[in-house]
Amino acid sequence: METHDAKRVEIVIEAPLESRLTDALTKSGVTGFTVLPVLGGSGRSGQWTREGQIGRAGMVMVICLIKPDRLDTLLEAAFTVVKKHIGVVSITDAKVLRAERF
Amino acid sequence: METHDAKRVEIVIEAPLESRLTDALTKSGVTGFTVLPVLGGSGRSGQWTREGQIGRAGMVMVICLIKPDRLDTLLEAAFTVVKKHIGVVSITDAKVLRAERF
Amino acid sequence: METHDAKRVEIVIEAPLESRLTDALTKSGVTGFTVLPVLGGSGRSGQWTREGQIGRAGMVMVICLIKPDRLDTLLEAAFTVVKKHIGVVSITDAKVLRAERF
Amino acid sequence: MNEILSLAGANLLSPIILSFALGVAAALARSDLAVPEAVAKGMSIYLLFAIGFKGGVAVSAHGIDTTLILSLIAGLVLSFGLPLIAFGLLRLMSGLNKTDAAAVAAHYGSISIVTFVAGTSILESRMIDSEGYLVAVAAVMEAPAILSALWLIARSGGGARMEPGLMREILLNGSIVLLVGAFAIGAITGEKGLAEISSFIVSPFKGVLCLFLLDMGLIAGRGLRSMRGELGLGTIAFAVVMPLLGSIIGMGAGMLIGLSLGGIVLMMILSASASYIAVPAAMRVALPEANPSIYLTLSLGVTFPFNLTLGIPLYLATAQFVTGV
Amino acid sequence: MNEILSLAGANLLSPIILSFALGVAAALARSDLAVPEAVAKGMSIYLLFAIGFKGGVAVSAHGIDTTLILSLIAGLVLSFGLPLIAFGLLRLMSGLNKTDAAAVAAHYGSISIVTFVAGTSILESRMIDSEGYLVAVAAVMEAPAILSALWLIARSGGGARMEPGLMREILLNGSIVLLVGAFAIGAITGEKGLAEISSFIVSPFKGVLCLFLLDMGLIAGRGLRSMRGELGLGTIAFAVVMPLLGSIIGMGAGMLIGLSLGGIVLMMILSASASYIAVPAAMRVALPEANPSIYLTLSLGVTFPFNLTLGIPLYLATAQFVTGV
Amino acid sequence: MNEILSLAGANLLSPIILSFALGVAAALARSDLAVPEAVAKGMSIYLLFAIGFKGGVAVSAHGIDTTLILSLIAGLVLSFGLPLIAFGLLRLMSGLNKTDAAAVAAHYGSISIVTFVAGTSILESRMIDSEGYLVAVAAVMEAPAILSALWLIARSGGGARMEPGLMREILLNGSIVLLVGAFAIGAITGEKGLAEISSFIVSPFKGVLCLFLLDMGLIAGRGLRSMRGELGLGTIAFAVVMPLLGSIIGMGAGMLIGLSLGGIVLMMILSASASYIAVPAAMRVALPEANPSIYLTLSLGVTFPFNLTLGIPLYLATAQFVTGV
Ligand SMILES: Nc1ncnc2c1ncn2[C@@H]1O[C@H](COP(=O)(O)O)[C@@H](O)[C@H]1O
Ligand SMILES: Nc1ncnc2c1ncn2[C@@H]1O[C@H](COP(=O)(O)O)[C@@H](O)[C@H]1O
Ligand SMILES: Nc1ncnc2c1ncn2[C@@H]1O[C@H](COP(=O)(O)O)[C@@H](O)[C@H]1O
Ligand code: NA
Ligand code: NA
Ligand code: NA
Repeated sequence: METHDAKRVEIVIEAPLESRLTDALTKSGVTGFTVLPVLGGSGRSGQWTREGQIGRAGMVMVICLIKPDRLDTLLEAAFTVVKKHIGVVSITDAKVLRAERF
Repeated sequence: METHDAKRVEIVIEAPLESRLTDALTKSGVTGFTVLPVLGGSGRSGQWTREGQIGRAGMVMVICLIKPDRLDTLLEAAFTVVKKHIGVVSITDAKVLRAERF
Repeated sequence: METHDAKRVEIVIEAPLESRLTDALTKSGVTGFTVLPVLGGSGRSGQWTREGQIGRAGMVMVICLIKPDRLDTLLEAAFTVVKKHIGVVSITDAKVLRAERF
Repeated sequence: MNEILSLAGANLLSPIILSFALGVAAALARSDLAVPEAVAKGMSIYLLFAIGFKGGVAVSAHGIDTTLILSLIAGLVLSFGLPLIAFGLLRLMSGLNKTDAAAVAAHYGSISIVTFVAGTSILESRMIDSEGYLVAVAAVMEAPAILSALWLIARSGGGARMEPGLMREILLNGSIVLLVGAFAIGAITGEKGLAEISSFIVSPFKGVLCLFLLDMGLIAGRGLRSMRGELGLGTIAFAVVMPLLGSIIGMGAGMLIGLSLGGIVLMMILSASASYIAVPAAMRVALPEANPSIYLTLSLGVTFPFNLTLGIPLYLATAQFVTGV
Repeated sequence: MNEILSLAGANLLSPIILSFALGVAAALARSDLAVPEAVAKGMSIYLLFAIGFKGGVAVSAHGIDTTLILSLIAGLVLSFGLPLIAFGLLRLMSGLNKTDAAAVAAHYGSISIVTFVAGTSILESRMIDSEGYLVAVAAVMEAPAILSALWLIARSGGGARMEPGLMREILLNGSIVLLVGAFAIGAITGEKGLAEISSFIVSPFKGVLCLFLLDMGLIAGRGLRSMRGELGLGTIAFAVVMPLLGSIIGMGAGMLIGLSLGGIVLMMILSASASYIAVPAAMRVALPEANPSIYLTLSLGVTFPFNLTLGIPLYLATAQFVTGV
Repeated sequence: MNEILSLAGANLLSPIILSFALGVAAALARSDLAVPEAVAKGMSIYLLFAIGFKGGVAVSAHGIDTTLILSLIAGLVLSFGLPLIAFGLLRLMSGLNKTDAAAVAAHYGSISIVTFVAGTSILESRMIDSEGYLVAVAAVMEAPAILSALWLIARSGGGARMEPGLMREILLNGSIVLLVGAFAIGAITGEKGLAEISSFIVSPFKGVLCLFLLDMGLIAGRGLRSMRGELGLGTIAFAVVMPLLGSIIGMGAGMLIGLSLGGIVLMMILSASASYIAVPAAMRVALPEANPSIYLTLSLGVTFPFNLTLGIPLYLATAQFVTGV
């Protein structure tokens, strides 16, 4: 089947920041994203697990498929939110079906 | 360690379609897949979150690692299910350990 | 924005093994990882879903971003844990922001 | 008239309705108040089990008679028939295309078990008895409407897909199985079984219903917020007119069969209410071209709150007036 | 004999067993009925807390005596010893290899707390008293069987791994800690503590047990469906013979110690029941080569339903017959 | 003095506190005992709904008076003011930088509703009445402390970000909305509403609180384990000194307003307790540079257990001594 080049951006970020990140992504022209729950993790700020949380805390993973030429705008938008916060950003090359969607 | 070429196919699809998709994948010769829960997302059909759902609604992410030469059969099988529905499909190049499994 | 080469290692493993895997990863010099819940899946050992589980069973997905030169150490560490167990390991090329973190 | 108003007033100021209103208000104000999905599902399992069980116990006490059989048949006929009426009404009142109209119609032939439960608890607080087996009628009415809608589409040359397995999925969906299963358990174990578990399924029932309706309010409110202004006035009006029409047809059926006052009111509520669980899931499989936000907004955002607040007291008052009880 | 049948009949028609049956039926019919994992875990926390607490209160009322100490020791011996018997029986009856046989054996030395709870509630409904501290015996019996199984493997040159940390994990697994902890809280706060929270842990208990068993039925049914025909007849027969054998050994132990009729029956149930939470998790770590679907199917799909429906009434009848009470 | 000790002793040996202790012990021993997040959130929704509702019913029974208004104002003043005192104290006692100190200070101006609930249930078990509207005061005290902390940072040239939307998020956070909403529902439906749902929100309340505190203990214990030795002694001492200081200020406020003995104690508890839900979430948005493990450890790992075990009985004894009741 015909596939098209795309970038897959994966952002792990604190849950209280989620809507700020997705708002920034949407403003930067992203046409869609998917949010996955995160059970736990470890990083410079220590280890944590979902079960040790109360309230709104914890982290989520936001995945965003975009046309390659939009990558820089997206990263800049994401970075303004992620910068001061706990979290990581990674980018992989991907292919997508139905390019008109992205 | 020795690694082998593979394709990683990631499909976001509505939960009521999950078993239809995995049945189609299995029929197309896929040897395994992993299903992740999805918290929310946004796309052409609007934004949604898990918490705003009742019943069986919502989406899931199906991840499938396969030998590169099987990609086309898989995509065709997946596409017949995904075609008319809400959802996205992406493919990345990957390496796997223990090639005999895929 | 400036991005840096990295490897994204994704390991699907049985939940009772999770802490053994992350301990092994940490010992092998990994600076961070993220754990995602898994709803279900299928493989050589059959199909299963989260809802059919009681107790601590089920699987999780551990994602690890690392500098490319650390890949082999990580895979060896992971493999000693995964070897005898149900589960899969895949590796993709990725880019990350803020290389100093990995 | 005065009595209707005081009835509606008393209903509007009950903890159940106020909890729903709190949910709607919180969602509209964009509070992050949320009931975890697993907890909401747990509460719905509890409610279905309790209402089914109690219905079964009632039947075990009063026995089976022809009215029971007639009620089940009436339920089937209503669930098959109401979508046809809804479809016609939609084509008249709204600008929806055939696919969307058929999908919406399916929801109005099916039922909302929470509306039914709310109705039961309002009847109870007014000490109006009703036939226990109407729970079984509710179960029977869940699915047939889906078939009617698919037939409507097929007839007009549309591409509804009656896929293999879909029929089984619809008939064996979790809420039908739980409702019917709990009904059977109640019928088998009777009063003795009820005594064993009544401090679980009877005493806390209304309180759980409050929290469940809080969540329903949150969901309905979120739906309304995201749909603001996207639906035409005619379409929204349908979501109020159709329950009124449905309730009258339901009343006719209930009187024909010879149900008690409470039974007639519950039959009206079943006919007037619209599905938001079983039918939407089936539509995503069978009619994916239909826009889910249309039918969810109408069923959950308009008809459900309407029935809960004004509809039920109105149906009760109408039934009291017509039957003269 | 007649009495056994009527006892079994009454048991089979209780809401608890029927809820389990409903779950099995729904799963076999491939309904999508499902209890969210979090809710199931929440209910199991509730049940463990309640049963532990009530056991502790009973001990605080009756005091500690030598029988308590003897019961704990008996529990240890049974949990260590039963796997050896189970292993021998499996090698005789089934074609399982040593690894799988040892893994299965571990499950039958350990216990199923839900079977124990169901037994307690059947005793209660027949007004048969039992020693409260048997809850502590249940806790004591959870883990030792795992060590026996690992020893069996090690002896036969197999590669069981007694990994660092595993011992701590087994002994401090959540259900043991909660059961023992709640037992201690109950023993400390006594009747006064119970009075404070009895409308939470006593009144709704049986109802929660119904919903929990509904979920257990769903899980057992799904397991059975996916395993259809994969296990040999001898292996399946083991899952019925072993509980019978275990119950007789448990009865001997109970009589030797001098337990009451109720206590003897609970000791039989503990010996007859098989683990499906603590042991499977430990086996995945220590004996990953063993096939999990074998031990889960036997323990959850065969032995658990057998004990729940026929086993418990049979054990009670046997104990009544033998002790002549 | 003797009485304080016996009071503290009775408190320490209640099921509620022992459940908390069990959680802490299990976490410190690294047991895998865990309450699913969804269940914990479900319980917190239940507790907030119940406590709010009961407060509202109390107000509907006793009517609104000036003391109510004064109490709300006092709550506002305390929530705005306490962070300033906490900040000063921290700069004196601990080596924390300004950002961390301000973040911690915000937590101590805000409140812990679970501590409040535990206080209420201790008062109840001693049959000491209190003003129902103090629930509303609790709600009012949740947010202002955040603003004070941000002002402290802004004044010292720090980079706190009063982002668009943050204010709305803070004021409409789920627990405030649920508490105030349930309070309103209780006030509207009054004793009649309470009667309808009291077997849900009154009878099982204490039992649910036990399980909730078990989970809080697990969380606090896990936090303590991972923080071992990372905080200075001065910082830890602050987490005990500040509640004592806060309670005295709260006592002054309560006496000034003319609250009853129970009311004064609850005012002390509100002032002495520290937030661990609303404020941490707000801090992650507004003050991401502050280290979350510092404020969570202090609030949840030190102050919360201190108040729960020793604080509340001490505040009660002090209030009884000072007011001479
Ligand atoms: N190298 C990594 N690979 C995958 N996830 C990571 C990595 N480093 C950090 N994370 C995730 O990002 C969260 C915050 O990381 P940090 O900001 O380093 O504390 C962690 O809890 C992990 O979930
Ligand atoms: N560009 C994208 N990147 C990641 N996920 C997407 C993207 N577009 C859509 N999705 C996911 O697919 C779902 C349905 O998309 P759509 O069919 O465009 O409404 C969304 O709710 C997202 O979860
Ligand atoms: N080809 C695959 N692609 C994605 N996930 C897989 C694949 N094979 C196995 N898995 C995952 O790994 C788990 C165990 O696989 P296995 O060891 O083959 O039974 C499955 O339940 C899936 O979640
Ligand atoms: Na209807
Ligand atoms: Na056993
Ligand atoms: Na405070």
